Amino acid sequence: MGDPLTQVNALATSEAPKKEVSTGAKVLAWMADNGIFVLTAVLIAVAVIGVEGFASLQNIADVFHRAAPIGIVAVGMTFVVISGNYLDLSVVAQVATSAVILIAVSNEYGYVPAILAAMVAAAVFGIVNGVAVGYFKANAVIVTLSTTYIGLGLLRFFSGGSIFFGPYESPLASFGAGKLGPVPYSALVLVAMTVLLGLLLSRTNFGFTVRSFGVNERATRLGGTNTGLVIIGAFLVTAFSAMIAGFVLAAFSNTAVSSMSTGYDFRALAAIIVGGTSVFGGKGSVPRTLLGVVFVSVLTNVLVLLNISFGYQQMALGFLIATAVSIDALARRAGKK
Amino acid sequence: MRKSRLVLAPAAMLAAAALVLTGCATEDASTGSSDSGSSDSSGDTGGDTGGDDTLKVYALLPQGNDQPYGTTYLPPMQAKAAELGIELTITNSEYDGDKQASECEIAVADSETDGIILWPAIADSIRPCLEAANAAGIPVWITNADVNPEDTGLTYGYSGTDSYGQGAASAEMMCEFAAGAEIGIIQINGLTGNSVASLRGAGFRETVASECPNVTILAEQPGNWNKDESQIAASEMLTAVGVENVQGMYAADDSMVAGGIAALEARGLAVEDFIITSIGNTFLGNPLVIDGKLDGTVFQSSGWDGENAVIGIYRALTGDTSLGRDDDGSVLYMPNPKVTIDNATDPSVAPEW
Amino acid sequence: MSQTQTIQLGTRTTGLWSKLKVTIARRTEGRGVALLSAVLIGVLLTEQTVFTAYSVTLSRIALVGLVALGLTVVILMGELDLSVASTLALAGVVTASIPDLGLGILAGLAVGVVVGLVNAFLVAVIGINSFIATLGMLFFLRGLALVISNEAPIKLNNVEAGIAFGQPLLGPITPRILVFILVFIGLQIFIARIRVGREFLAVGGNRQAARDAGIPVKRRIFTGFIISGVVAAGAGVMNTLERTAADPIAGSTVLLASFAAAIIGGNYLKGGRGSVVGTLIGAASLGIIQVALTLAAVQVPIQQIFIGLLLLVAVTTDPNNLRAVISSIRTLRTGRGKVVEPATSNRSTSS
Amino acid sequence: MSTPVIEARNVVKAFGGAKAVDDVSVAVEAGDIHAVVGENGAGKSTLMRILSGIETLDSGAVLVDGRVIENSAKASLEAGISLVHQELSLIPEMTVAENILLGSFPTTAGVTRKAEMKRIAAETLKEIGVDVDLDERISRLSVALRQFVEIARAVARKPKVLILDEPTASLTPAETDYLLNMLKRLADQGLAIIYISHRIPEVFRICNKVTVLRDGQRVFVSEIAKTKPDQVINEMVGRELQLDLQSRRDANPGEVVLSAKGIKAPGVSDVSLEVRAGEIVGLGGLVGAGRTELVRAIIGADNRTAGRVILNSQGKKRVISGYMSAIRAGVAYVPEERRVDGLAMTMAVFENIYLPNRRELGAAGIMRSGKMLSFALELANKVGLRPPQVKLEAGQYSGGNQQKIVIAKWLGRRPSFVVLDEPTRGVDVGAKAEIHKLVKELADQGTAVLVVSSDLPELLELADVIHVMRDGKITGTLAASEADEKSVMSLAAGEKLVEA
Repeated sequence: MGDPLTQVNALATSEAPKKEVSTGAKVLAWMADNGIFVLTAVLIAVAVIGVEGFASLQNIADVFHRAAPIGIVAVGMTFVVISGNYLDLSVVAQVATSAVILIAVSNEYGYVPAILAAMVAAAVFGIVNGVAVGYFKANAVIVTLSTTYIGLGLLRFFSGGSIFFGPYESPLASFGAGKLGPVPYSALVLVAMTVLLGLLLSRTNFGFTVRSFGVNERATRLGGTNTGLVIIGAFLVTAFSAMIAGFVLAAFSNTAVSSMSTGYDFRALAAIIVGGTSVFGGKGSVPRTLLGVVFVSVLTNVLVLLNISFGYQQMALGFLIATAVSIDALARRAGKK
Repeated sequence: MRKSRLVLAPAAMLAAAALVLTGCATEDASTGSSDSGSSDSSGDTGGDTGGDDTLKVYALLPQGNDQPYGTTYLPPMQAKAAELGIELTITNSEYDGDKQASECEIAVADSETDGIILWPAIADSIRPCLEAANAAGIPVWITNADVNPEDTGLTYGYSGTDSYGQGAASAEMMCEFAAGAEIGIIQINGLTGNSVASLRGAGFRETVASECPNVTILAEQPGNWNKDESQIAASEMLTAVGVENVQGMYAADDSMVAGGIAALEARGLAVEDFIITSIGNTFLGNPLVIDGKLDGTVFQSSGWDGENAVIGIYRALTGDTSLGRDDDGSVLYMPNPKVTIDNATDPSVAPEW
Repeated sequence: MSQTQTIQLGTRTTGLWSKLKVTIARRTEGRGVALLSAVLIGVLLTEQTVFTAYSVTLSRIALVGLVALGLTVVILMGELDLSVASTLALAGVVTASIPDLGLGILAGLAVGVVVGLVNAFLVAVIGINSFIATLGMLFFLRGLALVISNEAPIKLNNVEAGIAFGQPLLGPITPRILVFILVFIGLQIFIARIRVGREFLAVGGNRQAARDAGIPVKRRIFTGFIISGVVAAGAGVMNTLERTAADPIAGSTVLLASFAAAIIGGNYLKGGRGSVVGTLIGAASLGIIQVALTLAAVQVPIQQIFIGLLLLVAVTTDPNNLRAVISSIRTLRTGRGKVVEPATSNRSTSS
Repeated sequence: MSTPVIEARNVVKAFGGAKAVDDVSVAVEAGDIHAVVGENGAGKSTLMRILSGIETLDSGAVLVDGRVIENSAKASLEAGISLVHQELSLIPEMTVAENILLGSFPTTAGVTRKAEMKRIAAETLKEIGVDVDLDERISRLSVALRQFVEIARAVARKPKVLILDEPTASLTPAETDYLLNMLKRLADQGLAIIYISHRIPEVFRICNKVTVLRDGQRVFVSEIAKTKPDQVINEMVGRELQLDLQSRRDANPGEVVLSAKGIKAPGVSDVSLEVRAGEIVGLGGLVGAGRTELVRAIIGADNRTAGRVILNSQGKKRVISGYMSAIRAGVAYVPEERRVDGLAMTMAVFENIYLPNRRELGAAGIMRSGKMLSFALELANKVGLRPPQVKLEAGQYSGGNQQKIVIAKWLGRRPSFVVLDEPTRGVDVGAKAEIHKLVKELADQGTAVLVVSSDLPELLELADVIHVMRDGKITGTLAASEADEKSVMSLAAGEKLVEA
C-alpha cells in the first residue's frame, strides 16, 4: 500500500497536512512558523539604524525593564494557553497581590515571611483556578475573571489601595536597581524563567501532558492521565510566574499598590499570541513567548523614543497583532495550495 | 440532574450571602462608620425604621480603596459623617462614567436619599445626573473635582481641589526655579484619558506657556499614576531628547515623580541639578522634598477633601447653603500650599497619603 | 415494521412528566435560571428597594446586557468578539466629535458596521482565529478613540438633546431600555425563527456540515460580526447621548461583564449551543445583584468579592461539570471501590 | 443503453503533489446500485466529495444526465446529487426536523415555516420508515439514529443520485439489513445509488455493479454477476490475501484475570462477567445495548453506580475503582471513537505512543527523546504500521494505521487485560486481518482480551466465548463452537427479530 500521505489527503475527514509542496510554498510555510523572528529582527534593525539612542546601553536596559515583569507573566501564562484554556485573567490580581504582600509584610516581619505569604497566595490562586477549570470543567475565562474580582477585592479590603514602599536602602531596592552590564537583574530573572519553564514544557512529562491535553483532552485522559492535576499544574505555573513578576515589579519600583498591574492580562496574552502560540491549545512554546514579549517591548520603546502619544501606541500594537497573525494565516493557506 | 442544579445554586448563594454579611460586619469594625450596610437592609425588611434622625447620603466617588488617595480620603469622611449623624452609602465607579451615572440613578431612585456627594468621574458627562437629582429635590454637593461652569447652577456647592490649578501651581514653581533661564523639561502625565490627569496636564502646560516661555516641554508620556511605568517612560524620554538637553521634569503626582527621579539616579545623574516639580506632597513625595531631590510639590490633603465633602452636604441639608452656590461658603477651595524644602517639615503640610 | 422498532430504540418519550423533563433537558438556560432565581430570592430577603426602584434596575440591566446580546450571536457561531468594548468607546467618540447630532449618531453606528466588517474579514477571509483578530482590534480601536478624542472626553455639542434622550418615554421606559427590549426581541426572533439566524447554530455546531449543506458560512460570519459591532456601537452612542459626553476610555467594565452575562446564560464558548434568552437572564442576574449591593451600601471590595464568588458558583454548578468532578475524583481514587453517588445515574445528554 | 444519470469523466485530484484521485471514470444509471470499493486511502471518499461538489477537481468533469455541471456544492445539490457522509455531519443542537432540511429551510420572507418543515421531515422519515421525535436534539440521539437522520436528509432533497459513504459502519446487522432493503426499494423507484463500503458481503447482496479503486486509480470494474468476492478483495488489496474468516484459534484459558460482579451504570443493569488469561471474550449486541457503557464502567472510564471489579495480574489481585488504578493494574483500553478518544491527531506517532508509557520511560518525569523514538519504532514495527515513520503526525495515517497506533501505545505496557471496542470499524480489509492477527497473538501470549464488535464475522472469528447484550443486560452466552450469526442475532434482537 502506498505512501500514507496520499491516504491522508484522500481521507475526507482529517484536515490533511501538506508535506510534499512546492519550494515557494515551503518558503511561505517557513515564514508562517518563523515570521515573528523575521519581524523582530527587522524591527530591531530599523530601530538601530533609524531611531537615535535606541542602541544606547541605557535604552537597552529600559527595554529590558519593560519586558521583564510582563514577560515573566507571559512565559508562565503560556502553559494555560497551550492547555487550550484561552488565558488567565487573574494574573492582574496575582501580580499586585504578591507585590503588595512582599513589601507590606517584609516591612513588618522581614523577607522570609513575606515570600512565604506570597507563595501561599499564589498557590491558592493556582489551585482555585485549576480545580474550577480542571475538575469542574468550568470555562477558564469566567473562572479567572471571577478569581480576579475575588483577589482584588480581598487585596483592597485588607490593604486598602494605599501605596506601600520599602526603605530607600534595602536588598530589595538594590536588586531592583541592580544590573549586570546593561542587563538589569529583572531581565536575568526573565531569561532564567524562560529557560526553566521552556524545559518544563518541552522536556518533562508534565509539560508533555499539558501539550497533549491541549490537542486532545479525552485521549489524554484515556491515556492514563489525571487531567485535573495537569490543569491545576498549568494554573500553578502561571500563578508562581505572576508571583515572581510581582516581586520583580516591587523590587524595581520599591513600591506596591493594588492597581499596579492593570492590563497585564491582555498585554501578556498579546505577547504570547504574537509569539505564535495558538489559543486553540497544543501548538506553541515558551521561547516563542519570550520573543513575542521582546517584540512588543521593543515596539513600545521605539514609539516612546519617537515621542508618539499613547493612543497611537495602542493602535500600533493592535495593528501589529492583526498583521502578524494575518501573514501567518495567509502563509499557511498558501502553503496548503 | 435538574434537581442537583436547582438545589446547588441557592445553597451556594446562601453561603455567598453569609460571606457578604460577615463582610459588612468587618467593614463596620474596620472603618468605624455607622453600621450602614446592615441597618440599611434591616430597615428595608422591617418597614421604615430609622431615617428620621439620621440623614442618608450617597457619596458617588470614582475611586476608593483601589487608589492611595481614595484610601485616605474615606476614613475622615466616614468619621465626619458619623459625627454629624449622616449615614453614608459610598460607591466607586472606578472612573467609568457610565457606571457612575447608573449609581447616580440608584441614589436618586432610593426613596430614603436625603443628599448626594458627587465626585465626577467625567465632568462633561455629569449633567444628567444633576438634573435628575434636582428633579427629585435631592441636594448635590460636589467634591474633589468641580463640574463645568455651566452646570454649577445645579449644585449646592463645591469643596475640593482645582486640578487645573494644581497643575498651574506646579508650573509656577517650575517657572520660579527656572528663573528665566532657557531650560528643557520632560512631562509625565497621569492615566491617559483620565480627567484629573488631563486637567493637571493642561494646567501645567498652559501656565508654563504663558508664565515662562523660557521653559520648553521637550516630551510628554503617561506614567499611569505608577512609579515603575513612570520610571521607564521618563528614562526613555531622556534617551529620546538627549539627557544633555534636559534640565527639569514635571510629573502629575508624587508617585510618578519618584519614578522620574529614580530614572535620573539610575543614570547616575545628580538629581539636585534638575528642576523637578510635582503634585501631592505624599508620604512618597515629602521625603524627596526634604532630601532636596524634589524641588517643589503641591500639597493635596485627602483628609480635608473627604471631611469637607460631608460638611458641605450637611450644610446643604440644614439649609446653610441653597441651590446655585450664590451664598458664601458654597465653594470651599482646598488650600493648596506649595511645598518646598523651606516648609517641607512644617506640620501644616504633613503628608497624609 | 420490526426494524423500525429496532431503530427507534431509546427515544420514546411518553407521559406528560417525562415530556416536560425532555423539554427542559433540551434547554440551555438552566444555570442562568437557577442563578437568577437565587439572586431574586436573596434580594427579596434583603433589599426590596431593587424592585421598588425597578426603573433603575431595568436601565442597569440594559447597560450590562445590550452589548452581551450582540456578542451572543457571534458566540453562537463559535467565534468571539473581544473588540466590543473598544467599539463602544470609539462609536461614542465619533458621535460626539461630529457637530450635527443626527449625523453623529449615524456615523457612530457606521463605526459598528465597519468594525464588524473588518473583524469578519480577518476571521472569514484571512482566516485568523477570532480570539486573536478581535484582540488586535481591541487595542487598535481603543487607540483610535484616544487619538480622535485627543485623549480627553468630548462634550456633546447638543447637550439638551442628550438629556432629553435620558428621559423616560412612558413609565420607567427610557429610550435605552426600549432599544434594549427591541434588540432582544429582534435577536431572539432572528435566532429562533429567521432562516439566516437559525443557520448560525449550524455554523457554530458543525461548520463543515453547514458548508456541505450549502450554507454560505462566510456570509453568516460577516452578518454575525456586523450585528455584534452595530449593537456595541449603538450602546456607545446611547451612553454618549445619556451622559452628554463621550469618554475615550469608556466601557472598561463592559467587555468582561458581557462575556459573564453570555456564559452564565448557558452560551457555549465553542459555539453551536446557547440562546439570546439565556444571555438576557445572565445580564439580569448580574444587573440586579449589582444594584442590590450598591443599595445595601456594601463596601466596594466586598461587592467585588461577592460578585466574583457568584460567578465562580455559576460556572461550577453545571450538572455536567459536577458529574465531571465526581468522575475525576473517582479517577483519583486508587483504593477499594465504593458505591458511587446516584447523582450520576442519569446519563449526560451530550454524546 | 440509456445515458447514465451521473458520470465522472477522467477525474483527477491531487493534494500537494500526491494524487488522491487519478484519472477515474464512473458512470451510474437510474435504478443502479453501483458499489465503489477500495481500502482506506484508495480515493473513494475524495471521489465522492468531488461528485457532490464539496471538493474541487483538478481536471476531468462531472456530468448529470449527460450535461457537465459546475464544480460546486450548490451546483451538485441543484443537479440532484446528495451525499450521505461517512463522518456524521449533523448539527448537534438542532432538531431532527431542522437537520433533515438543513440548508433548505422552507421560509416566507426569510422566516422559517416550522409546520411546513416538520411536515416534510415527517414525510421523509416515513418514506425510509424511521420513527423519531422531530423536535429531539441530535445531540440526544444514538449513533444509529443519527445515521438514519443523515440518510433522511439526503433523501429529503428528492435527489436523482444518492451517494452513501460507509453508511453501515456504525450500524448493527439488524439495522444494516434494514438499510440495505431500504436502498433496494429506493433504487427500484429509479434512484441512482453509489454505495461505498468495506463490507464485501453487503456489496454482493444489493449492488449490481462494482468499481474498485486502489491508490487513487480505477483498477477494476464489473457487473456483480460476473465476479466473485475473493476477486474483488484481491483487486482492492492488490495482493493475494488469505482471509480465512472462520479460522478459530483453539484457546486454552488459564485462571480468571478479570472478574466483574453486579456492574450497574447508566445503560447497564447488573451485569457480571469473567475473562480468563489467554481467552478472548466477545461482547455482541445491537448499538445501544449498553456494551460500550459496560466496558467503560468495568475499567472505570465512566462511573458505575454499583458493582465490584477485581483484576488479577502478576499474581496480585487488585480492586479496580477508578480508571487510573485500572491502567496501573495492567488494563489497556482501545476505545470505540478512535479520533476523539484514541489519538492526538496533530501529535507525532511516537508522542501518542509515549503518552501511556511516560511513567516507565521518563524516569523522574524527564522525557528522553532517544528512548521515546526507539521504543515507539519497535512497537510500530510490531503492529505493522506502514510506513513505520513514528515522527509523522498520527492524523497523517489512514484509519487502519491509526488503529494500529492506538493498539501499539497499549502493547508497550504489556497489559494483562485488553479491552477493544469496535477494533476494526472503518478499517480496510488488509489492516483488519492484521489487527485480528494481533489480537489473537495477544491472547496466545496469555493476555485476557475483551472485544466489543457489531461485526458478527469478526466476533465469530475472534471470540472463544460470546456474551450477547440487550437493553443493558447479558441475554445469553455462547461458546465459540455453538455460536453462529443467527444464534447471536436472535439473542441480540430478542424475539422481535426472530421472524424478521
